Amino acid sequence: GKKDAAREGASDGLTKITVQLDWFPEPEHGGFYQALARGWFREAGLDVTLVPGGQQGLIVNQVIATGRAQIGQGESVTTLLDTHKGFPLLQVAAVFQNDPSVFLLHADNPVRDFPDLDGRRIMARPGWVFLDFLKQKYAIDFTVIPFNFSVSNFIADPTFIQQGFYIAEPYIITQGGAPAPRFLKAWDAGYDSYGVLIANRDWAEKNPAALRAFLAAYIRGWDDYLHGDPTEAHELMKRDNPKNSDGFLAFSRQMIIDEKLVVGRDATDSSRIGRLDPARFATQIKILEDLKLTPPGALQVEKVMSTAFLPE
Amino acid sequence: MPVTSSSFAVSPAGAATAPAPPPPALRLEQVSKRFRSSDAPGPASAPPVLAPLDLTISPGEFVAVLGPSGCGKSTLLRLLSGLAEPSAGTITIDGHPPGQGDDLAYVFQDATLLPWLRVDANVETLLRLRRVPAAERARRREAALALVGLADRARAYPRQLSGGQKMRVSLARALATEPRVLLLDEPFGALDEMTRDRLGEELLAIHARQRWTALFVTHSVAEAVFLATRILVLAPRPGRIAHDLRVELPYPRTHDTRRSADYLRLVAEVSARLRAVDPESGTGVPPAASSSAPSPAP
Amino acid sequence: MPVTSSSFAVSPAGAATAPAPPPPALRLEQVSKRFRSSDAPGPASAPPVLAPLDLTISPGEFVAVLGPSGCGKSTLLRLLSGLAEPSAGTITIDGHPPGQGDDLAYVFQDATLLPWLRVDANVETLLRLRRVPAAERARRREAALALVGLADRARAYPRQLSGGQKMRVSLARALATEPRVLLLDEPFGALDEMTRDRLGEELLAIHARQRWTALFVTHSVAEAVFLATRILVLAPRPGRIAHDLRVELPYPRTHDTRRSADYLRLVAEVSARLRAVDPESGTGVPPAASSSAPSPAP
Amino acid sequence: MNARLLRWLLPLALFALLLAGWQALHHSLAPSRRFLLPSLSQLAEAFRIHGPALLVAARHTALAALAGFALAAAVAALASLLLASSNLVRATLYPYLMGLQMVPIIIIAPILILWVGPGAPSVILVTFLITFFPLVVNTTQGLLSVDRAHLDLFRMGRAARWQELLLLRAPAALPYFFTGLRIAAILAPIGALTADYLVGSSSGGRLGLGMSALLFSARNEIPALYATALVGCVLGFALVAAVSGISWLVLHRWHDSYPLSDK
Amino acid sequence: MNARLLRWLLPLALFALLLAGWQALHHSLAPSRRFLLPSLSQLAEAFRIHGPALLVAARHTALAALAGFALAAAVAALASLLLASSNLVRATLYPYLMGLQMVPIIIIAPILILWVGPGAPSVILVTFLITFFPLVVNTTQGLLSVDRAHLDLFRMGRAARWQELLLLRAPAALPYFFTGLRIAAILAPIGALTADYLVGSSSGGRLGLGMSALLFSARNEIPALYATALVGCVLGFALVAAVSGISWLVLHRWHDSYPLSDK
Ligand SMILES: Nc1ncnc2c1ncn2[C@@H]1O[C@H](COP(=O)(O)OP(=O)(O)OP(=O)(O)O)[C@@H](O)[C@H]1O
Ligand SMILES: Nc1ncnc2c1ncn2[C@@H]1O[C@H](COP(=O)(O)OP(=O)(O)OP(=O)(O)O)[C@@H](O)[C@H]1O
Ligand SMILES: [Mg+2]
Ligand SMILES: [Mg+2]
Repeated sequence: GKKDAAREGASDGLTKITVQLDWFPEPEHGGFYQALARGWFREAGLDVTLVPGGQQGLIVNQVIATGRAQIGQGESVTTLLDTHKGFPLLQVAAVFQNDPSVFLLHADNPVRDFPDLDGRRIMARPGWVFLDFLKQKYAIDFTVIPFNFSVSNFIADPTFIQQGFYIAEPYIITQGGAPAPRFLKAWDAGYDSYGVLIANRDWAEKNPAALRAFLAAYIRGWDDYLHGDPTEAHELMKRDNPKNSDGFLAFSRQMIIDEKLVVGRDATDSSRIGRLDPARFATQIKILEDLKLTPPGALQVEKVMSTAFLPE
Repeated sequence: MPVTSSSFAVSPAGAATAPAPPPPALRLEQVSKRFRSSDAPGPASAPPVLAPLDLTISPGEFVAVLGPSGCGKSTLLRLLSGLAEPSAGTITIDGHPPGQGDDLAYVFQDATLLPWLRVDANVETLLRLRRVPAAERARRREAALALVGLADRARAYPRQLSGGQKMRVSLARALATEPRVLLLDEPFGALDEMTRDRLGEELLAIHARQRWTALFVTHSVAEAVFLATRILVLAPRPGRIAHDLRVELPYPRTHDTRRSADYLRLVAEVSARLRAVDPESGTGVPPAASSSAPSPAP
Repeated sequence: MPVTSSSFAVSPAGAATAPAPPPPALRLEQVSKRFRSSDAPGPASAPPVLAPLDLTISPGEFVAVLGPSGCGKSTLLRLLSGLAEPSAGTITIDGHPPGQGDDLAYVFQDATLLPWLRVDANVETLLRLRRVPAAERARRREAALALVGLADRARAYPRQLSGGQKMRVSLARALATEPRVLLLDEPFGALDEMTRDRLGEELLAIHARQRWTALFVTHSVAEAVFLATRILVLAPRPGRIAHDLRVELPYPRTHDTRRSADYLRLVAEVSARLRAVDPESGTGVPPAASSSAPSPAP
Repeated sequence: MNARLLRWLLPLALFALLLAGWQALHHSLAPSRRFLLPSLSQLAEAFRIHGPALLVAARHTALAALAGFALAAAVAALASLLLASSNLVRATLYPYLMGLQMVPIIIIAPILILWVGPGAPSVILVTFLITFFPLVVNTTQGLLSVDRAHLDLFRMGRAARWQELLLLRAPAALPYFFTGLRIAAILAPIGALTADYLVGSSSGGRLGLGMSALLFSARNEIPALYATALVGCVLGFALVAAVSGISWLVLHRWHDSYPLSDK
Repeated sequence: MNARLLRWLLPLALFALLLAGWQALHHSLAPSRRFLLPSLSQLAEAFRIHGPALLVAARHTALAALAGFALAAAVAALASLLLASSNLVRATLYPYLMGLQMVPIIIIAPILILWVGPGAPSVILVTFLITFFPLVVNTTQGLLSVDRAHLDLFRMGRAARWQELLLLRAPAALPYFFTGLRIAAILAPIGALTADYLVGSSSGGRLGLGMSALLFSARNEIPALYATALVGCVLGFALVAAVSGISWLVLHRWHDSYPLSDK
């Protein structure tokens, strides 16, 4: 309505920021959309464009590194690897205190725990560090087939195991007529990865105020999305992704709330939204070093992430 | 109009000649042909190429066909072979409609050799189609190649042959099938006179043995008279039989026949008739007009 | 061996005829040709097609070439046109090597019309290549089509033409270029006698005006004698000039020339010589052997 | 039965048979797998629900397909002429053209996005890359397969190289060119769909067919996914029909693949 | 300069020029974008490090490519003969063959994985699907483009339909078939790579080129990604060279695209 018109109207004097999402708009992007819907970016002097993912979602870090976007959403361990490759990336805020990528299994699948995966076939994104981590940690091996963004095989095949976002896929699976799946959650294996916001390091260094303002509005947006009325944000998500149904949006948001992904699984209030813990980054760097994916000492916590842009 | 029954040499051709003639080898009744004009998509608007014509040819007849260029000789042969269908009228060959159950070979005006086959395989093509056994095929191939004088080119590809050699291969291909009806469209057109004469004599010898019915298009009146038992002279626009003449020269016809007075007289007479069928044929403009044709280069 | 200088008609051909002759239009010196055998990949192992031959033709000469099928006539023309290169020897045309700076037209043994062009456009093809302006092109096209009697088929596609019509289009295409050297490979081979004679006379008329140098391959001795100022009789295996004869019949040659005693005598004599060049040519086997050739169908 | 009638009946009969087979296959599947092969009524339902959105998506993709196809046809024609113009040029350039075809689109998709940006330009480029090669190979082969006798005619006429190329080789290669065009016409819409899947942009909610497919697939809306693929097929058939029509116009008068009616 | 020499020098010169241009382009990029176009030394390094693994991957993909290619060639030859055998058959079946080509591989990947299983079988099938169509279109066109005069010869000889097909149309279509084969040869390795990317399997840790590419892409090892694509190209070139050689053997004696040496 009126707010919409205001947002579309003048952009003069506002700092333009392009955000690359990691997938088509969904509740995992609730913080952005709530802030956008409420006009909080604008209030902060920012003109924010959200670019939906799709295939580009796979290359968020490249998009940021080449300056097509200033900020993007991604996963922290992968981003560490990319930083090691020389990309000017800086992890500046948490989206999810735990990356919600899990393995989906049918309820009656005999695989109960990670060691049981030995010799199985898993559909997952080749290159996902977690796969290497599992093989090393449990001394197991399994076959990987490429992830194709679909749960059709899972629904059709009771033995199927695949990667998925457990805040989204279960809904699609049950809608498809299959019983609700079980999860093997990455963090239960000790793979302590964040869902993060990544900024172009050069841009962040030149625009600390804009970034700070952005993060403040974003965190406020998340808080409001989780605890307030998500209707307007959902309307925007539906506009940018017509396949979003009300049922799906409600389910996914509820999962995020119930699993305390944004606020933190052991948190009692919203104060940790967006917070990053350097110690956890040290653990993640150790994982990469143990897997010999980065040489020891090549990555330093203070160079790959910063809490300096988060609100006090 | 269609047939100028003409008393010539000994007798005019026609059904009246022999008592109770054998069933005809070829029979055309009121056959006409017009091509659809390629520009007008509608029904045929071009003038007819062949006027309704009637023709009966008895088994074993050797019929020469003479006529100016473009008068419809090849079209007539195509109709008989079943490759084209008449616009009207009916054709029977050996009692069958063309293309069904008849045993016929057709030497086209062009050699139409298959470029991917060597000469020997080209000669065998039609035999293969008839599933003649390999040994018999080889025998006939050798004989036919020897006949046309190309035994030494058997392993060449068509594109390595001279124009006359190609036509001879084409002739060999047809003769090797030993058909009951043989259609020949200027088979000797690209050959020197000596080869022509030799092949003509060979052809008569084979005809004497095999007694196929032949329709032989040629532009050489001498050849027509020498080879044929009967000569059709076609007139153009539309194609029609202007003269239907019987040649009653004695057999066997040999080199000496060509020197006989009868032969020479016949040649002269057929020539005269041929020249008379279409005074404006051949070139479309009278000499006076055409002398202003291509002018000296500027 | 290559040239049998022969006294014939009035004088034998050769350099001695005229005092200080004009620079030759065509000159071959020790030219020979052999084709690489397609089976043996190595150097040429096939026998030569043309033996080393020498030949000088003055501007404006009308030279007829006679010889048995496969003796190398077309090969000779291809060499002169620059489409093939001699294996040895040198060729000059109008003082240039073949294919460079010469103004030449070649009527191939096959019509080789472009199937996607209508008759009129086919006739213009060579003119287009020479960038003749459109108006002039149209004029020459009309004249040439009229000359060969195909003005009414100008809008047809080649596949709608009869064999003789195609050859006439091909001839028209070459004549329209009004060249200085004209190579003709049996241009009248597919035509009836009357059209042939008419076109021959036309050709002479144009020659009288345009005075190109012509090399005219034909299988008709009568045509050669009627048209040519000089006749080359080729002998085969390898191709060589067996006779080089000058025809001294008076000009203009008309229909009456064909009845003159001189003409008839010359035709008979050239025929005899032609038949003598290669007694075993034409058919490869003697009649006795070939009579056991294609045998009756089983 | 009349041959004319048969020519209409047989394809229709086969079509009906296939539909029946499809339906039977659907029902023969275990219920948990039936969704993989939606029934015809589910398909119809998908068209009913998503029809308007698919139409919009189809328009996007069709435009990109047409643009890529036209670009490929034009560039391929020029490139083939260049390649056929001399053995030297061909030996020098052909490998790179092949190399262009051998670029795995899937691998360069991210690079394209980064250089060209997601959306129409990238989609057109990928469609171009997919359709270009069959065109070049066919057309070049056509330009080189010219009748030897015709070549002799032009050599005798002292044709300049460009005249030989434009007045002889080019028309002679038309049947080959149209064969290439027919392949390209089929590849173009499906190529554009794939391209849209890989490098499309969904900004503003304006999806092409590929992005729609990706979303339907991710949301397991299998009937809608099939519907999307079918729409792509329809675009392909339409383009092929157009190419066949033009081919007929250009060739039927003289080329042997369109027989002279002689009967 | 000698033409023979030039024929070798020019392609080499162009190659050198392209490499230099590549290198220059690399350095002209903003440092943050250089990764998009790795320098030659980075490429060499990638080959050094990943060479052995790439060789193993290439073997996998090459085998799948060859299998898919051979299958496509065989099926296409038969299908084309069938299509050319009658207008009725063609009118009835051709649309489905086109439809087959228009199946977006990306969309049917899940179904392939379920029904055919991931890994080699699916990869071969996808390669088949990708290479099949240019072969069918070309070969069918060749079978239909037979010289009218030759057809008359066979009709005159009362050839059975199968004789016309096998003894006349089939040899006459060889040049078209080889054109199709050349296209298919180029598409096959890259198709196999793409297929491996979509429906491959890392069974036993033995990755094909596509899965390798996925891995490198996910790990952002761009030089290794380029190296993978290059290996795919090399496979393509090898297959094309093989096809060209066979084409020469079969056609050079009689087809006008291989001129008779007359000079
Ligand atoms: N490309 C070639 N390779 C091998 N042999 C060839 C080739 N071209 C022609 N010949 C052979 O060379 C000889 C001469 O051929 P040419 O075409 O010159 O004969 P011609 O005198 O024109 O005969 P015709 O009167 O039959 O046209 C023939 O025996 C022919 O088979
Ligand atoms: N398909 C066609 N469409 C239109 N006209 C045709 C077609 N085929 C032949 N014609 C015309 O029909 C006439 C007769 O052709 P035909 O080939 O029978 O002549 P012909 O007597 O064999 O001549 P030639 O001695 O020159 O071979 C010619 O005028 C020709 O142009
Ligand atoms: Mg004819
Ligand atoms: Mg010749």
